[in-house]
Amino acid sequence: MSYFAEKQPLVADIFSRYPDSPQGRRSALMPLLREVQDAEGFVSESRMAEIAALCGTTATEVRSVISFYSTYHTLPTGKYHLQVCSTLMCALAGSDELWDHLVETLDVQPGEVSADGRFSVQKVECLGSCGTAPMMQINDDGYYENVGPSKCARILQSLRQDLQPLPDNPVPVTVGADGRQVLATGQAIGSSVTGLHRLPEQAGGEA
Amino acid sequence: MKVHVDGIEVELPAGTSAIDAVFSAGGDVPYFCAHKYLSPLGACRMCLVESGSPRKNPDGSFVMEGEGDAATPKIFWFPKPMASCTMQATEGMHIRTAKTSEVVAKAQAGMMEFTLLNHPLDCPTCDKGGACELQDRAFEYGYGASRFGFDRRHAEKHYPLSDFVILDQERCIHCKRCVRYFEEVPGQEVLDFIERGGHTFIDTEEGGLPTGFSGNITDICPVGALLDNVARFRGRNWEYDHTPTTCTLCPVGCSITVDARNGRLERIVAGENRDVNEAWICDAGRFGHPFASEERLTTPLVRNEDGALIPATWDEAITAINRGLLGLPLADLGLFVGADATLEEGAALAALADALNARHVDHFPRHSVFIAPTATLTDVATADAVVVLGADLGEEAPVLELRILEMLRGGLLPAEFAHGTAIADLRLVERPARRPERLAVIGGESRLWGHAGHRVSANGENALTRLAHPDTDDLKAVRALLDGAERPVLILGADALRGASGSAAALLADLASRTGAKVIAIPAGPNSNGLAALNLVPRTGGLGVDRLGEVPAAFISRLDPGMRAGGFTVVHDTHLTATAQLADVVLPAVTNYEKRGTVQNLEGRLLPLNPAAIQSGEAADLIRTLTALAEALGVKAPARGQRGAQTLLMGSVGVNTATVQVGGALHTFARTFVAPAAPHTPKLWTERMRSRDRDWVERIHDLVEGGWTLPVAPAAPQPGGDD
Amino acid sequence: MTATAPTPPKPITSAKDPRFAPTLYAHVGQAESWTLPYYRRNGGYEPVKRAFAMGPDAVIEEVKKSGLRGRGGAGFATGLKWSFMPLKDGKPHYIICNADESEPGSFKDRYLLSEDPHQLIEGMIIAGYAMRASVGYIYIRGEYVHAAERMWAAIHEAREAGLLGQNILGSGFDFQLYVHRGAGAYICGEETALMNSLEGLRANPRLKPPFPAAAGLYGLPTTINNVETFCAATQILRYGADWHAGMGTEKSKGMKLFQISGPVARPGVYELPLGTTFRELIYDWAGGPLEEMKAIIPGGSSCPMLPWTDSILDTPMDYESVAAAGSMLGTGGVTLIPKADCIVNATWNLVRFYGHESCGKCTPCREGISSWMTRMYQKLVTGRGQPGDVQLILDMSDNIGGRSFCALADACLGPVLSSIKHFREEYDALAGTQQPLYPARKRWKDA
Amino acid sequence: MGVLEIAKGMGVTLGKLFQKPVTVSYPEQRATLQPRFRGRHILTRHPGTNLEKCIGCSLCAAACPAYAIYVEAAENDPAAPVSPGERYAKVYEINMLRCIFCGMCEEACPTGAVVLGNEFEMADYRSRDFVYAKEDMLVGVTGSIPQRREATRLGKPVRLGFQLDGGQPRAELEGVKYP
Repeated sequence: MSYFAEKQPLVADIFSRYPDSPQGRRSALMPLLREVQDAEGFVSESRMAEIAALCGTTATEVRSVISFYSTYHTLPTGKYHLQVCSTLMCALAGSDELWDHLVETLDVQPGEVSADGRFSVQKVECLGSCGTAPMMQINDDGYYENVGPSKCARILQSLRQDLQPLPDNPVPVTVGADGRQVLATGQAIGSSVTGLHRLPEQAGGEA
Repeated sequence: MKVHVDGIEVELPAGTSAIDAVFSAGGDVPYFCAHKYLSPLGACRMCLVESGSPRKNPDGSFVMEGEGDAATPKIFWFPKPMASCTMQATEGMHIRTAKTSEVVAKAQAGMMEFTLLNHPLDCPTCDKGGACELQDRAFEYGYGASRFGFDRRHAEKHYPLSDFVILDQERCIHCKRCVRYFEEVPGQEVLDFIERGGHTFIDTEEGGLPTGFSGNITDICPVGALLDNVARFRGRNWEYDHTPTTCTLCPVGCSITVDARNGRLERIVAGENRDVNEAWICDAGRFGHPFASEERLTTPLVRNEDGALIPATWDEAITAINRGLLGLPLADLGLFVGADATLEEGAALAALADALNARHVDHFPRHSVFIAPTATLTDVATADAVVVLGADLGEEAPVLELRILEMLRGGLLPAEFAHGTAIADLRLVERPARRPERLAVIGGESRLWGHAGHRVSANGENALTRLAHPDTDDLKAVRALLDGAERPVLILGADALRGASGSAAALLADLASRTGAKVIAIPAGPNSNGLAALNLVPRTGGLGVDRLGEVPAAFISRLDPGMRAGGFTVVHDTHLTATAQLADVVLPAVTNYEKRGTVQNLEGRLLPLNPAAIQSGEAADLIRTLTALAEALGVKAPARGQRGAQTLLMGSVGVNTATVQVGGALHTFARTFVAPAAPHTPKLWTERMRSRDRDWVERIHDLVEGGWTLPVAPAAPQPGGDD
Repeated sequence: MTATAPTPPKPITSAKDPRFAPTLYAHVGQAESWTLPYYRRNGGYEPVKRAFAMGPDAVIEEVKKSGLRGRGGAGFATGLKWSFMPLKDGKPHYIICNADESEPGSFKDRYLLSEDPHQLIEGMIIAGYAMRASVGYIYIRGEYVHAAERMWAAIHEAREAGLLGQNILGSGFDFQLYVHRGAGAYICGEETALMNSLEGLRANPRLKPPFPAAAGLYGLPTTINNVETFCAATQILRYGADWHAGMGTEKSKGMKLFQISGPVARPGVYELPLGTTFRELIYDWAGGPLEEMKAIIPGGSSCPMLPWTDSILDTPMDYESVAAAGSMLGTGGVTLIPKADCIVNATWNLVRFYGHESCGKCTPCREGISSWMTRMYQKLVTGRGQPGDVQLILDMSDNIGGRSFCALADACLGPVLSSIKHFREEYDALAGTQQPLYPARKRWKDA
Repeated sequence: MGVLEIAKGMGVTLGKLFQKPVTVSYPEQRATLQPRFRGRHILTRHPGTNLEKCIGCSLCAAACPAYAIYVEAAENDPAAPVSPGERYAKVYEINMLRCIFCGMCEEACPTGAVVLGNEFEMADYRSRDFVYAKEDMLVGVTGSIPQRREATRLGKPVRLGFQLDGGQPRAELEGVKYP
């Protein structure tokens, strides 16, 4: 069964982003893989062959690319694929303990899917959320940050009831509504964007 | 361009890589990932050298060092060692190798330590042992000991990539030569790295490597990761007798080295010949040799009163022939020879035919008309348009296909230096841009079909006529390609030449002169080009091989038409073929691996054959067999051996084959012929070429699939091991 | 001699300077900041009009004059890089935004992408216009799903509004922009690896030369810049090169997004002029450390760590001063390592990261880091160290450093060599007594 | 020379007359060999698995200065392996006429498979009988080809004409027991 047969507009859209040449066709490889993985959770061998044909290459090349990148899966994952960042900033905030906690309470090892088919876990490298560590990503849906023990318990409880909490992307707001950056004391300091266009003249005036 | 290597000044052409500069200066650096005919990569980091160049002031003068007349341009050294295979040498550059630089010596030793970290110490069981680049370089440049106190990486140790190639993933040092080879040379993306970092290994998802040119990766693998499965464990490298010779399975005439041990042909590896096969040979040429050591005829056989063929001596065979041909007019004896016979053998046969006044003379396979080649293989590789007419190159001349593919990626022939072909030609790049629009294939589907920008389905026999007078848009486009090109080459295959007559030759000559195209008409047999120069076609009133049954009696050498002559039949062959089983007397022959002689390839290059040490009992080549035949017939043999045959050849066609060197030399014979030929379909692989029992691969596969693991010796406890 | 030359204004080197205002980050965190109407309300797409009015060559000159240096880590002069493009060769050119923010300790681009996507789009239109590129790609790391979605939405908005596509704003300039999502490979931050990835290949770095400006994506001239660099270009076109050059130090001009992570009161992203001291960032903006510190990583994990001393804290954060202190400014991702944590363990974490992210192309990185260095650290931190191990790591580093194909191996050596240099006693303890000076402790707690 | 000296000399002679003789009446009696004696080769096996140590690498043949050794390797049948790993010696022959018992093969062997043992009685009639194959040298085989031929003919166990000083073969001769 072909995945892309009925998705010609999507395929055409993806190809339209790249030059109309053999090299350009090859560029569609990663977006197509992403489509399959988003839909099916992993990329099976038959999908590899299908994508290879679309991109004008071979299944060997597709597998080579899949295996190079760490977010593609060739094995089915659980309904909720929990990815815990384990790099230094998260580790300093206790991500190892978070990981151990997950593996223990969910009773699942990396590469496995829990008995109820709901959970799989993966240790991943820095996800760029160092200011809000520790964190984890659930599927490709979004980041769950500052995951302390109680937040972790809340998330797991919701997931067990198949109610996925909304991902939180808390922006560490350091700029006030007036466009001024705020000191730790809460004091807004410096100029504001609104007054900025006068800056060069001001500077000249002071001289 | 002047470059200084360890204080030695060498003059080099611009664009030379630093590694070639070092070798030109007689120096040495170790390297694994670089390969003469592949793009430089810079991955193994073994070829590190220190380098520095003079710099210019803004006014264009050099920044100088020293005072007055003693001043020399100041050399600005790179702060770190550079990989010489990916660095271009520049005017005035100074290079220091391990010979003069401590830094480089340490860098190379350290890199060798890294390379060996996960390389298993199974040299004693490794077929590459003794001819292994890693072994040699580790000995020359390594520390001699490893400080790596952990277990090595464990991976699949005998993973068949195909029937012919077996992979040991533990031994792989990730030089990427094999991956680049497939991508760059035959243009197949069938092998690639899987995973990344320390887990990287090579594998294919195509259900095995395609047969065609896969065996070359066993030659270029610098370690024992990719090995020839046909030669698996047949001998160690120092035990083989190496014989450089020429492959005569097809008319390309690739350089090969035949490795024999204890009288058996165990392995064939590619030889380098820049003009013919560069460094590549086809799988048939490499793996299709088991027949040479299996089920050979070692004595003559004579049919007894009971109708059975029984072993006999040569004297008994001569007697039997003499008795069998008693009363036959000598001119009625048919003399037929396979088209892989050498020029010397052909000359001896032609001379005997002359002496007997024989009419029924022929060689097989051949085309009806002989068209002399005007293009060389280098012309093909450097052409700007190639049109292939009615050829299935995979069966007719596989390496010609590689040279056409070389044309498609720009026809960049690596430069040649005193130390040989450039080790790293910086013009070669990974994933080169290909120019499929320069290739037209007219005929049926073949492997080359997929690479061609112009494809025209055409029935071979009238393809040439249709190309000369294009009747469709497709053909007109091909014709336009041919007309517009500066260096076009036209290649004709068996399908286009089948039944071709003199008028076809004239048409071709006309087309070639109009378009300025050079021509290669692929000969039907490996030495058809050479034998065509000799008078080995049916003479007045004579019959060809196809009418063998009507010939009163015949001597048939290394041909298997599957029938006997009308009367007494003598067969001279290496194996008890279907024809031999019908014969009255069978004489044992040697294979071309055991011959000394000369053949001429499809571009007209004379190439030497050298005899490998293969046991074949009392088998004899055609020249010596013909002396026996002459004795049986009561005539004087025209040549009694190689030297005599060379003299005959000198007399008949004026070429001295005694002086032909390993690389070969182009030669054009004046003579040509038009004579109806027996039908022939080119087929490279024959059944007996694969005759070796191949069950083992399947068996291993089943066992591995079944979760079986090799029993291993208990490992000695290692201090400091962590896993 | 009577007329005195006007004293040039003192450059801004602290965000506390009343003349300084955040611009790159001024809208991050505001409601609906990622929408086109919001962006337009706040002066959006005015700079691009100014650029069109100036002409492409003048844009490059303006960027050159501003003194902007690449914000991706290397700090190469942006205007100079743009002028490397063969501007009049008539071939298609590409510009690529490197949004593969994977360096541990950096997290500025994620917010720029998701909260202020139009600022980046505008910067790329300006850059594309200056470099005669007709297509731009934003290579966003695969994990930034949210950011990629916002980015796509913004691109569609811009297309609808005629800000992308044919004849943008009547200038005659055609430009298309696409998002290309990565899939989890740190090495894609290396520009040639990124181009391979964009071409659907394994992200192995390519041989240089040829450099991307000569033969980059699909073999055509290409320029790759960081998200922040493009955004800064927008601001330069808005406020002028002089404004930008008036901030920072003599050689490091302009503002920069600094990120701070680790146990501080307010970790996050702060936009500060280059030349601001570590002390100001850590104490005045981030609220100071929550516990005693021992090391500071000044610019993302590959930058050598520095000891927590007064002189380091008073070092201005600009490319030259940090280099003089023995490290690199990198992406400005400042990470603090507490005194109570084992530095060897922390370094092991980073070494493991680099080992995991090694592409496997060249020997020193694949074998030296992925295989050997990682296991040496594992051996040390699991209490199986032996005397001589530290010396071995140093010698191994010597054989790796400067020998690898790309900079990833050297990046790994940053934390390794600096931690050994500054905290040798912790290594010696593990190698000698096999006991860490600072044992593991419980760190996971509610915020 | 006085009588005393003659008497002294005769005393020694007489004294020896009543001592145990030094001469060993070999072959009726067994000769005692020193531990460092090097005689016929033994092909040892791994204790436990009983797999042959020889992996057919031919390094002994390469090292042999007398060109006495011939090895032909083959792939192990994985289901019934002869040696650990992939490769074993299908043919392993030593020409004892050429062998100079220098022990280079033993030094070259990476697995300790070929070890020089203590047997030295190999005198025979036909030169082809001096080519010892695997079945003549594998550990457990006692005696030389003529000795075993003789023993078979007589229906008696092989009799070796030597014994070891200390009784035990060297440690490298894993599993070798001399009667």
